[in-house]
Amino acid sequence: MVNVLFHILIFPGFLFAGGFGLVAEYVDRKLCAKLQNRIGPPWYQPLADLIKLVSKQDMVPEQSDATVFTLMPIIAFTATLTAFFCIPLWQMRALSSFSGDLIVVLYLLTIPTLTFFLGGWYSRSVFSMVGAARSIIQLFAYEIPLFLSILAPAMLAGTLSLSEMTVFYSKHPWLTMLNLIDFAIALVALLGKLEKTPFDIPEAETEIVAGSFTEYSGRLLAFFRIAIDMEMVAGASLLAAVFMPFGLSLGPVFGFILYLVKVLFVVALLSLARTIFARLRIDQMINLCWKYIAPVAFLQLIIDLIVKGIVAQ
Amino acid sequence: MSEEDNIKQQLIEKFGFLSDKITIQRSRRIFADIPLANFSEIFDYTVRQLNFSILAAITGLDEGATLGFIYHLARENGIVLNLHTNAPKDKPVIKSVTEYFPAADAYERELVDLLGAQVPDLPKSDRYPLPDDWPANQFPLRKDWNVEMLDKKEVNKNEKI
Amino acid sequence: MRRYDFKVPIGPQHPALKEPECFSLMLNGEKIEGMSVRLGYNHRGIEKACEAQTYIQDLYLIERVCGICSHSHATCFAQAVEEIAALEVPKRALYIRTLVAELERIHSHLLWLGVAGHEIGFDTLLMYTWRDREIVMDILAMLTGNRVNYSVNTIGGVRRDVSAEQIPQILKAVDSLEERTKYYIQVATEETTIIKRLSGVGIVSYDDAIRLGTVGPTARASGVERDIRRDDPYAAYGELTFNVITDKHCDVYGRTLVRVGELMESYKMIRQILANLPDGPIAVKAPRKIPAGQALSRYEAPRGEDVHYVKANGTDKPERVKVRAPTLANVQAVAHMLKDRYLADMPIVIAAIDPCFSCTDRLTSVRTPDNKTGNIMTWPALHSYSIDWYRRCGIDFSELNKKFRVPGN
Amino acid sequence: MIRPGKMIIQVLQSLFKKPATSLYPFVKTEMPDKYRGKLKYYPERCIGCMLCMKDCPSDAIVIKKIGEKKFQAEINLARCIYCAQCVDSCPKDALEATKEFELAKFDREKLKVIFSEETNSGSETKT
Repeated sequence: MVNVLFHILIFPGFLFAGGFGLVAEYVDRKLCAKLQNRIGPPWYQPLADLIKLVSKQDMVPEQSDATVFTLMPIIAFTATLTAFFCIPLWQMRALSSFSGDLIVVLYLLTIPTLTFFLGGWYSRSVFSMVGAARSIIQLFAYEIPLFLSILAPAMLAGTLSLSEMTVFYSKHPWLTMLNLIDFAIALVALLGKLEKTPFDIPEAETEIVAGSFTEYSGRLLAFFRIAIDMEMVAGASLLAAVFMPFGLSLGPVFGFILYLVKVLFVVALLSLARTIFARLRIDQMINLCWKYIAPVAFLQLIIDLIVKGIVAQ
Repeated sequence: MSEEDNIKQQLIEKFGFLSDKITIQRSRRIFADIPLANFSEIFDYTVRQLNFSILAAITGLDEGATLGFIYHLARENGIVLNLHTNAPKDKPVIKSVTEYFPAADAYERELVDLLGAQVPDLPKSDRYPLPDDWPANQFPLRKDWNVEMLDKKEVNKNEKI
Repeated sequence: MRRYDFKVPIGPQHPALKEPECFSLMLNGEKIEGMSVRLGYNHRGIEKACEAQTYIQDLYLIERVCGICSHSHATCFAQAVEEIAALEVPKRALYIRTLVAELERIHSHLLWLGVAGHEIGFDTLLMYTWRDREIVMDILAMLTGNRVNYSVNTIGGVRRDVSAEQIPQILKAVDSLEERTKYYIQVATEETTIIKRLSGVGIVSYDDAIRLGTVGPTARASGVERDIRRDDPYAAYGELTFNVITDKHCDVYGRTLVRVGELMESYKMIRQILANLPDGPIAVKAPRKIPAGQALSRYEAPRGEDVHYVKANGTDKPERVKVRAPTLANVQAVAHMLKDRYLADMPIVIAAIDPCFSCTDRLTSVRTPDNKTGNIMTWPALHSYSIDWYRRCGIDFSELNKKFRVPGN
Repeated sequence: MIRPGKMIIQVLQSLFKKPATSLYPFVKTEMPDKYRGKLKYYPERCIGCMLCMKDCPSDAIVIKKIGEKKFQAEINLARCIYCAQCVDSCPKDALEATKEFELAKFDREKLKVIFSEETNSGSETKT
């Protein structure tokens, strides 16, 4: 019982995931500022923002569906937290590992987007509704490439369990080199999932104010914010587990540091992408995903199939 | 003969009654005073025949008994013809020039809102530039208007501060 | 009007707009089916206020019509008054006016480039251009004292001279700005995501540009070769050689190219001005009472043609001052540009005319010389008013008030 | 060549550059020499011609006669638009624009500054 509480509240639960989420947000913001030749925020800024939001009044719009409106941030938060239990962080095995947990992680990471949609839609504000519609359209665009890019390495490893995948790639480290294209695709899809420039279309500030989050304030917004931060870390951890499965037997201290470095490396790549591109339009984003990225992901799948055949012999 | 003189000559040839109404203030600036009755034909002639293809602005003036309107027409090469006309204050009706310049819409709405001119053939639309709850028959650019008229009648009516 | 699903109010408060105006978009999904524009939120009564003040006072009021093109409006007004008073402005003054005008154009266009970057979600471009804009802002501050409201004009000349030591500093700044501008031209013409967002958006054909009466870079990007600096030369422009930049793209991309092209021309012009800066006085004494007369003054502001009409009646106060700012001519083309486009194009299309709504609406500040009827409330009055308002709503704060005294200041 | 990520080189170079922004309230910036900030008044030079009052676009300055050839100036910093026209209008250089610009106060009344001879030349008393 104590063990379960420890896992939920401290590691890899609320405290670790939330804290690391804030650290990742700080790294993202500070790096972005540095890349843009600014000073950037001090280290406590994400935490200060969160405390400010928590201390503010919750406002529920009169016309909104109050139940859905208040429930959605909590669901988003819970879903991302749950995903942490299934991703191997610094060991070979995740906390809860079973055959097919890869699919579970991918679906758990889809839930926040659905909550953005529902929360925005039931806010009943024009900006929220446009933002909600955009986030669901965007979901259809990036989800297929993301699934394909994660499934190809899984197929090569011949398993749908993340933990077994890392075991496989630890044995065949050279095979990870094969998945570099998939890593790039997964990064692009992750940008779409986290709604960051160039794919921050659902919350494009200059067009629709804040998209789904326009009507959110106070604690509810704080839940969404921390959920997005945690989603960033969870997504980066997933990428680290699938595409960088090395150094997993270094022991708790070095292994943990290596894990942090891997995740922050992915976060740094995301913030670099944020600074060098302009925001695309939603039609351009769909074109990009379906015309270029999805076919390349299929190509990688075929390559992996062929390689698997060779390895099996 | 300079181009400005040429334009003056052409205008006088076509409309004889303008002979002493046109002055050339400096190079590229011609001022003409035209009667309201002949406004349409003179305007049509200057735009269509004399190639004054740019409407720079329309200025409204309060001239005491009359309201004055100056149409600042410009040619591509920088010559500006200022057509001044006026209408009596009790019936300040002018013709819209949006037929020639669709952009004149905003300038004419300014005349309507700020000076109380009447432009019957202006298409219906939101008012510009005054707020929607601006009291009727208050024309801020008229000389007899001042802020007190607005304060006493409209703004302070609901509650005392 | 066609069928629409949403009506999205863009403004009076919206992140895409830096000033309050209202654009109502009728949306069918993401597509814009129709739109209506409501202007006038910034009406401050400047034209009326000008009639109650002397010419010298008006100069500073007119300067505050707009923050970014403050020099444009002040120069345009001063030119009109000087024409009525038949003042011979010294040549050096005209050159300094032109110098500040071109520096202002550089700062305005760099500002625009940054805003355009921000509107398409490219914040790095915003940060970089605004960083480089500081170079020209520093030069303006050095020349005139302040960064935005330069107040360099006076009736009959200018107030601040350019010293010999300042000239090499300006040239150095222009060199570094030119290098940066070349880089931005490269970025704008070679970065895929920028081109994707800008080209084919907000199209106004050559004929439409003329019909809708667009001015400035908006018109020039549609191939309309109009530039007051060349067509109706004022200040020292008659003695400078420069090209009028036009473009055939007719879209936002073309407007970007025109503006960066104009930046390069401005650098050229500043070098010419500084090389040929005449000696002599910088102002002539202007009479307080301006003789009766009227004048129309035109000026190519960074955003397009600025028109001022001044009528004098022989006193020290003008009879009528009329200001036609460039945005008023351009804003009516926005509805045309947005027809059948997407919601996502709205910010950049509105930004592409470089709107300055404080210029466009000029008139409802309640200002009286003795400040008797002004609606300014002091802090205690506002405080007691708010308590009163809540009490009428049935909420009494007096108990709380005893606990938390509002500080005296 | 048209390609995505055109700015990447300069963006990465920025990592090793000094930031262009500054921590303003902690790091002060120097104003240029010609800056038009808060006004300064020299009562001993004033001849009471009131030209500054006449030309002020916002009625921010009031010159009062307080004795034989003695004047005091009341400057309302809230009304002042810092155009420094009064400095130009003054025939005796009794007014000067300083570089001081951080003038915000919580109380409107504190923005009224009175300069007079009793309080030393050019200094101020706050009402």
